[in-house]
Parts: sequence; structure tokens; C-alpha cells
Amino acid sequence: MTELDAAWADRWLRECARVLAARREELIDLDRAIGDGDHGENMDRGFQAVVEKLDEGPSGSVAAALKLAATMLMSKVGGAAGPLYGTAFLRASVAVGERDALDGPTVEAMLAAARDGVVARGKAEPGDKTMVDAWAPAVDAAGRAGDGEAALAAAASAAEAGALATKPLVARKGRASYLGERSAGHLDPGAVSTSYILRAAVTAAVSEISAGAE
Amino acid sequence: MTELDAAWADRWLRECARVLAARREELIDLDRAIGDGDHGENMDRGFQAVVEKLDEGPSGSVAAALKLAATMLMSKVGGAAGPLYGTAFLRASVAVGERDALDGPTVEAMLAAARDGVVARGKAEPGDKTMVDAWAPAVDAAGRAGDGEAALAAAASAAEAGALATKPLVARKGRASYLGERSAGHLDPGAVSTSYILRAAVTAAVSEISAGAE
Amino acid sequence: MKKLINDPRAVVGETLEGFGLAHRDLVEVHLDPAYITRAGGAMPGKVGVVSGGGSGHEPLHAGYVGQGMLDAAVPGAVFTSPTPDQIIPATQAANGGAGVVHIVKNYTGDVLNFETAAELCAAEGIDVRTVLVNDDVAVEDSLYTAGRRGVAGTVLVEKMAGAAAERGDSLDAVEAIGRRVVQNVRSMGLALAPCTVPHVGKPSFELGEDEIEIGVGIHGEPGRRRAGLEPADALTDHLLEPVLDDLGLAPGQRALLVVNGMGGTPLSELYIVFRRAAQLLAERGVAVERSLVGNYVTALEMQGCSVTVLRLDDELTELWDAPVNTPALRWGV
Amino acid sequence: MKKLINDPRAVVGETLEGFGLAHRDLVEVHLDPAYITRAGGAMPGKVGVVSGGGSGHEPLHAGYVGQGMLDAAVPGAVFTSPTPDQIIPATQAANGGAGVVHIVKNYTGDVLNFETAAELCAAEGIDVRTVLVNDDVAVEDSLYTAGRRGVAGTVLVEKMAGAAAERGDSLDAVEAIGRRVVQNVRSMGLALAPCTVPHVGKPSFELGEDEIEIGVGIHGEPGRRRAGLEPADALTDHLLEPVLDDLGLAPGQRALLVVNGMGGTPLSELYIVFRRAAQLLAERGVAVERSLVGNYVTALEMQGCSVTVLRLDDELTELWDAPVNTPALRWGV
Ligand SMILES: Nc1ncnc2c1ncn2[C@@H]1O[C@H](COP(=O)(O)OP(=O)(O)O)[C@@H](O)[C@H]1O
Ligand SMILES: Nc1ncnc2c1ncn2[C@@H]1O[C@H](COP(=O)(O)OP(=O)(O)O)[C@@H](O)[C@H]1O
Ligand SMILES: [Mg+2]
Ligand SMILES: [Mg+2]
Ligand SMILES: [Mg+2]
Ligand SMILES: [Mg+2]
Repeated sequence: MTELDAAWADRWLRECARVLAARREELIDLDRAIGDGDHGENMDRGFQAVVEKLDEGPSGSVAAALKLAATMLMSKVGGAAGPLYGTAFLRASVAVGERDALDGPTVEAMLAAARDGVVARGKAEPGDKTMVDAWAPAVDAAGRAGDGEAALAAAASAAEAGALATKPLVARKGRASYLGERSAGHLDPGAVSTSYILRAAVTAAVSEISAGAE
Repeated sequence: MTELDAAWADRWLRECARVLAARREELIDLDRAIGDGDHGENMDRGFQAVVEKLDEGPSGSVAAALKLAATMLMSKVGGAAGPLYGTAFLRASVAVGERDALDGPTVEAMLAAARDGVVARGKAEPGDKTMVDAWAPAVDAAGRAGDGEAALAAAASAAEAGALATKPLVARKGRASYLGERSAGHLDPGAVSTSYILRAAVTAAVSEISAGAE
Repeated sequence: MKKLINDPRAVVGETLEGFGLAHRDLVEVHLDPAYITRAGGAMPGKVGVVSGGGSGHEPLHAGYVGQGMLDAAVPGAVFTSPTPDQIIPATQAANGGAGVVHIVKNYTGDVLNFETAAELCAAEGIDVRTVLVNDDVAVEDSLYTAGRRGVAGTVLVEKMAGAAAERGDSLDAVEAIGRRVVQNVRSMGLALAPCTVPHVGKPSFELGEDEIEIGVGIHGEPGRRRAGLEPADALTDHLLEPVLDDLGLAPGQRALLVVNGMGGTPLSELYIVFRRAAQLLAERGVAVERSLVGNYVTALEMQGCSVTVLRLDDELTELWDAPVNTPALRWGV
Repeated sequence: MKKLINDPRAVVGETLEGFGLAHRDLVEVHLDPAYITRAGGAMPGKVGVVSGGGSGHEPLHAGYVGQGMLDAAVPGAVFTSPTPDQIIPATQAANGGAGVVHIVKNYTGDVLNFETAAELCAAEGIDVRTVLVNDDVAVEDSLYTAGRRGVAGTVLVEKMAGAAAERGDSLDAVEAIGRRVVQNVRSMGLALAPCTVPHVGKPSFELGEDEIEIGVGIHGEPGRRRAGLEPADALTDHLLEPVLDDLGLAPGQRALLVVNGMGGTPLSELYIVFRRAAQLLAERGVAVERSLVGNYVTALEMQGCSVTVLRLDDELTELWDAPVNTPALRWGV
């Protein structure tokens, strides 16, 4: 079993960059349908910047990695997603504190802090068809799981289910809300990108080598 | 046999309007290929105005009919064709003078005056891929024919042949000249409209009733 | 995708470089992070006026930097709000010690990024006020949406708040003018054809031969509803009537009328729309005292237009007429 | 065909009506026959400056009527030169007793119609001079063509001749200024996508996914050659190099650089072209002292641009900087 330590955190961020680059077009298309089509580009640009920063040297601690991500996302993503993910990672970094490695409860605390950050900034509630619909079930699921890795895996699966469940919803926050009823029938791009970010955390934990090698 | 008198002249102009309305799209497409696509619209607009004027009352003489056409074409067609056809009809009107009806030589004189008017204004020579390539052979053919009606028929056929012969030419005057070699392979729209105008003169002469009934 | 660009990712930077070269006398362009300031820098004692948002709406916002309008503009990626690390130096550069007004179009992204920047500037001792522009009546203003979007009315807010700052108004007063314009301005737009974001490479939405998007935004986002193409006069009525109803413009009141092109529509068509809009206002007894026709807040090469009406009073008229000397709006100087 | 119009045949008239309503303070619109005059009418003793041509190039020409530029403009049908019965009253209205200069783009139709009108005006005692604009280097200037076309350089001729007339120059002098601008200005354009003339209803030419027209005119007519799409920098070089070579612009000389949009191209792309054009001029040791970027001479909604370079001297610079107050160009007032 892998330690959820500083090296894992760096691998997580690199894996996010890899996955979001691969999913760029898909997220663009999701956002074209009910938004302005930039979400894939925004996330890709942001995480490329994160990786460039990581390439200057390992971040040294989980909190430092999360803070690095927060700063880069805040300054490179723009749009709604930039401040939301920026705040999420910043709050997560604070929640993790000086811990060398995460266990089940700290994973849950980290995710809860991220979710609270998103809600504090964006004021969305579950069901509003936003990334909160992925973060909220993820936190709940992490709380019901065992060790750190299990908590991450449960969170990722719940986020995926939450993202898929946004499809029939009518958006009440963000750009998609301008579409009114026409927003129903499409996945929320931010909820989907959240699920990719959480899945990346699992990948980074289980496949130390492949993800770390990039 | 019909007299080429004032009534014929009015019928000619009405027949021009009918034919040019029917050929509007075709002339537009010819002009799109090597010009700016307005020739069909220009000629249609001009001859509709001629007909509106004629509807106020018969013009009374061949010269008056030709002068009426000159004035309306000059003020309603615009583009290159407006002043060229305007001058052609104006000179034709002067050439016809006070004659009540035209015979072979006066038909030739009328067409020669029209051609000279076009050349005086536009400075094109035969072979430059302009309406001169229809007017010039028309005048020559009219000179070789017998009575007025025969002269018109010979002129119309020669104009048609002249118009068709513009296809391989490279334009050296007018908007098509900007295309250089690319102008080859297309009919000149003005030469084609000239052939329709001359054919209309024949139709007006042979089918007194159908053309006059409009 | 056919565009006069080099690298899709370099569009914003290269646009700014060209803009800076073309308007050296009026503006200064900063590239990393990207923001634009008025040539000569902050004016001591003058309230700074800053706006920004996604790129792709040119001439908004950089085109309105200069005397009598903005002190700084902050361009994001195409159709993506800028980030705090751009907004902060722009705000600092615009601050002449009398505080700064942020003019922000009401989109979640713009709001959040400007909010973050404002907090950090406040922590540095700059008094920052925010005027949110939300003039688009196509979007319902309810508790269940992110509120109304800011569209072409933004130019009027920037012009009048800028003029107020230029004449020496206090921070409170400039903020109040901005809010007064927002309260009195409404807009609505439509698209005949979508636009293509360079880094996306495909049209922002698809429309059939005879379809249009009514209530479209300025980000290539789909509009409120799809409708059939109609004559310009009817389309103008579809845009203007909701605008007038929402604004509650009464007979005898005075208006500033803007017919704004979305980027790919010929000026002649905008005048045809203006003609009908002016007729309709005349029918309602409203005097069109000022007007603007052209591409002022665009969505790349989108084809379409928006109609904006501002209820004028004496002071707003004076602020509109006040000298302005920017790349995109210039008079009185 | 998707356009914001009512009746394709009514486009020019309705555009003029809207234009007249939007710019009541600057211009007066006459509808039948159609021409536009400066508000207030002819100025006694001032040379009149008149231009005109087919519609569809908005803001050319009507947008340049006003103080310091045109006294009258004459719009034809879309892409079709106007007729003498319009040009004559426009010339009469512009005549303040000191004669009138006709600024005519070099197209057979415009030349013939203005020529006829000038003859008739001369018969009435108005001294009319004609300045032919033929700045388009895409077209060979040989005995075997109708000569070069007039394109975006026309705006510069109108501005500078108008400024000369406004400062009180004689008819000879205004004509001479017009000719001097013509001698020193060159342009070339390209199209990424064609335009559709309202009464035609189909695109003026067809282009493949990656094709462009190099050397395109402003009437939706095909260009000199078809080529593949390239990055904006390369395309800019293809336009600018022939312009500079033909103009023979030497290191140390000064230039006015115009990047003109054809109507459907976003302003941001024009700035990207301007950026490269300014670089190339700098590489050649030419100082870009004045510039213009935007939609000044368009071809309806055509996508593309043209590049225009004018060799500046002190007097032309002064005439460019002189106050101008028209719907489409305004400064110094
Ligand atoms: N108020 C909000 N609270 C939570 N998430 C939001 C909110 N507004 C938008 N989002 C999320 O942001 C996503 C869009 O991000 P992005 O496309 O990058 O920004 P923008 O909408 O500014 O273009 C949405 O799919 C949604 O998940
Ligand atoms: N210099 C000229 N001499 C004779 N005919 C000419 C000349 N220039 C143009 N034309 C004729 O005019 C026709 C084009 O007319 P039209 O399309 O109405 O005008 P424009 O070229 O101004 O759009 C050409 O096909 C040609 O026959
Ligand atoms: Mg988006
Ligand atoms: Mg033509
Ligand atoms: Mg966005
Ligand atoms: Mg024409």
C-alpha cells in the first residue's frame, strides 16, 4: 500500500494534468452544450502550469503541494472554475496542515474542506448542477470508508456518480443557469472535472510508478 | 411584316424588361464568376424602371422611346452597364432622328451609333471581353442584311455568336480584367445582356401581339 | 476554423501586442500578467476605474482605456474571466490614492476573480468598490440563477463612471454613478451565426439555415431560445420590447439607444435595426437623445446584434457627452 | 442567406434611414435620389469634397461625411456605383462656390457615372475635379486592364482632401492633395470567407475549408489567386511586401499604416495582423507614425482584411491629425 504523502500529492497533481489534458476536448464539448466551451481549456491550462511549477522541484509536503495547486489554479484558470478549484485546494491545504501522510479521517477532512471552500465561494447547493454535486457525495463517501486509500476510492466513485446524476438537473448557478430548462439533459462540466481530479488521486495512490514516471 | 415604328420601339423595351427579368439569375451568375454579381440585378432594375415610365403613356416615336430608355437606364442601372447602355440608347435615339419607322439602313445606323456610344464611353476594343464583342458584330451583320426586320435578325444572331465567343477571352476592360487569366473560360455578362436586348428587338418585330400584350 | 491568427494559444497576447503598437499614444500594454493601463499612469487624487473580463469582446475592455473612461483593463483568455494576479496589478496601477472602482460583468467567473482580487487589494490598503453590470433581460433574474448577465450596457457604465472619475468625483460618487447607470440600462441580443473560440476550434453552437438564437449572450453561449429567422423589423421588436418593458420606460422619458454588433455583422444591418428601434421608441413617446451604432461589445465573429437602452437624465447625458479619448470611443477632445 | 434585413431591395434605403436617425447631429440624408450631406449644408467659399460608390462598404462613404472630411456622399445599390442623378444633386449641395472635388474609386462603373455627372455639373458652371483612387496593388496596372482598383486607401484620400478643404485650400490645392495621397498610398487585401449580396442571395464566391482569396477586392469579387490558409504573420507578409515594394518605401521614411477589416473579421485578428505589419515595417527601417485598425472599408460580412500603407510627409501628417467629426472617424473636436 502506498503512503498518501508528499510524493503522492505531487503524483496526484501530475496525474490531474495528464487526465485533464486527455479530457480537454470532452470537457470543452460538455461546456459548449450548456456553457461557453472553455472548461476543458481552462483546466488543461491550469494543471499544465501546476506541472511546470512542480518541475522546478518536489513540493515537499502534502500541504505544500495542495497550496501550490491552489496558487497556480487561481492565477491560470480564470473563469468560474479557477477561483472555485483554487479555493478548494487552498482550504484542503490548510486542513491537511503539517501531516506527513494522510489516513482515512484526514482524507475526509481534506475533501470536506475543499467542498466547503467551493460552497463558500460559489454559494451553490447540492442539486444546483455544479461541481458541488460531485464534491458533496465524495465527502460523504470518504467519511464512510476505512483507510486513506479506501476513502479516496470511495470519494472518486461517489463523485463520478454525482457527476452523472447532474444530467437531468436544471442549472441554478453558473453560466448554465442562463439556459434555464435548456440546461437539463447535459452533464455539468465542473462536476465531471471534479470526478476526474478525485479519480486521479486514486490513480496516484495505486500506481505509484506509472503516474510518477511522467 | 411589322413596321419598326414607335409601337415597335415600345414593345422592344417591354420585351427587354421581360427577358432581362427572366435572365436575372443567369446574368447574376455570369457576373459572379468574373465580376461582382450585380449585372442581372442592375439590368432588371433598369428595365423595370423603363417599363414603369412607358406605363405612363406610349413614347410616341422611335427616338423618344430610345431616349426614354437612355434616361432611365442612366439613372437606375448604375455600375458600368448603366452609363454604357445609357449612352448606347442615347446615341441610337439621335441616329434615328425624326423617322417614323426604320428600314435596313436606319437599323444599321441606329446600331452603329449605339456601338460607337459604348466605345466612346468605355474605350474597349473588340476582343477585350466586353459588350463591344456583341455590339460590333451586330452592326456588321446588320449592314449586310436587307430590310429592317432582317437587319435586326442578323444583328441579334451575330450578337449571340459574339457573346458566346467571349468565353475563351481574357478580359482587358471592366471589373473582369482584375482577374487576369482567371477571366478566361466564362461568358462576358454584358455581351450576353446585349444579345438579349437585340434578340428582344426581333421578338418585338415578329410577334406584335404577344410582346405588345404585356 | 479559418482565422487570421498564428497560434490559437497566442491570440490574446498577440492581440495585445498589436493593440499596444497601434495605440501607443493612449495606452500602455503589460504582458505578463496581462493588463492595459492608460498612458501616463495613475492620476494622483483621481478615482481609478478598472474593468475586465474574458477576451473576444473587443474593443471591450482594452479599447476603452484612456482619458474619460477606464484607467486599466484586464483581459482574460478568450471568453474566460481574468485572474486575480492580473486584476491586482491593474488595480494598483489605476489607484491614484482615491480608491478604485471595479466594473464587473455579472458572470460567476468574473465576480469570483474580481472579488478575490478586491479582497487582496483591500488588504493592501486600496479602497475598492465593485459595480456589477447585469443588463441582459434575456436571462431571468431570480434566486434560482446566477442573476442577469452583463452585456453591452457595460460600455455605458464604463463611459459614465469614467467621466465621473475624470471630473473629480469621489469614490462614493463614482460608484454611485456606476450603479445608477446599471439601474437604468437594459439589453438583449440575438445571433444569426455562432462564433468559434480559437482554442476550441469548433462553433460555439449550431444553427440551422433559418434558425437564430434569441437572447444570446456574448460568450458564444446558447441563447434563451431558438427561433426562426424573421425580417429585421420583427427581430428588433423581439429584442426591444422586453428591454423597454423591463426598464419601464415611460412616454416623455429620454433614452440613449445602442445597437451593438456582435462582431461579424455588417454595419448596414445594424443601421437597419437602429431604424426600427428608433421608430418603436418614437411610437412609445420616448426621445432618443443619444445613440451608438457599431461593434462595441462583440463575441468574436458572431453574427447578430444586441439592443441596449439607457434611461437618460441630465447628469448621465452630461457624463456621456464628456470628453473621451480611447482607442474605441473618442469625442470632445 | 441570413441577414438582419427586411426586403433585400430595401437594404440601402433603410440603412440610410437608420444612419440619418443615428447621426442627425452630423449629417442630413436625402432619400430619392439617395445622397448624404453634411449637416448645415455647403459652406460658402469652401471647396466641396464629394465621394461615393456602391453600398456595402460601410462606413464608406456616408460615415465620412462631416467636418474635416466629406461634404457629401453618394451611395449606389449594393456593390454598384451610383448614378448621375444622385451625384449631381450631391455635387450641387456640396458646392460653396469654390468648386467640388470628386473622389472616385477606380472602377469602370464609378468612373463613368461620376464622369457623366461631372460633365453635367460643369455645364451648370460648377468646377468639378476628379481624383481617382487606385491603391490596390493586387491588380496589375497595365494598358490591358481597367487599371488598379480603389480600396481602403480611399479613406485616407477623403480625410486629407477633406482636411485641406476645411483649412481653406483652393480647388487646385485640394485636388493636388488628393492626388498626392493617391500617389503615396498602396493596399492589398485577402478574404477568408466571401460575402452575400442581399439581392443576389448566394455567396460571391466559394472557398474550400483551408482556402483563401489573395488580392481580393471589396466587392465580393474573386481575388487575384486562391491560396492555402497560413498563419496570420505569413499572410500579413504576403499582403504587405507587395505594398511596400510597389510604394518603394525607403528606410528612414515615415508611414501611416491601416489594417482594415472586411466586415466579418474580429478586431482582435486585425490587431494580430497589425502587430506583424508593424514588425515588418520596423525591420525595414520605416517608422509607423500614424495608424488605423478596424472596419473602415468593408465588403458586407466578408471575412478578411487589407493592409494599406501611406508614405507620410509633414503636410500629410498635419492633414491627418486635423480635426475630423464624422460618424466613423472623429478626433480633435
Ligand atoms: N456558483 C458555483 N458554485 C459551484 N460551481 C460552480 C458555480 N458556478 C460555476 N460552477 C462550476 O464551474 C463550471 C464551469 O467552469 P468554467 O467553464 O471553467 O467557467 P465559466 O463558467 O466561467 O466559463 C461549471 O460546470 C460548474 O461546475
Ligand atoms: N470599358 C468597357 N467597355 C465596354 N463594356 C464594358 C466596359 N466595362 C465593363 N463593360 C461591360 O459591363 C459589364 C458589367 O456590367 P455590370 O456588372 O452591370 O457593372 P459593374 O462591372 O460595374 O458591376 C461587363 O460584363 C462588360 O460587358
Ligand atoms: Mg465555461
Ligand atoms: Mg457587375
Ligand atoms: Mg468561461
Ligand atoms: Mg457592380
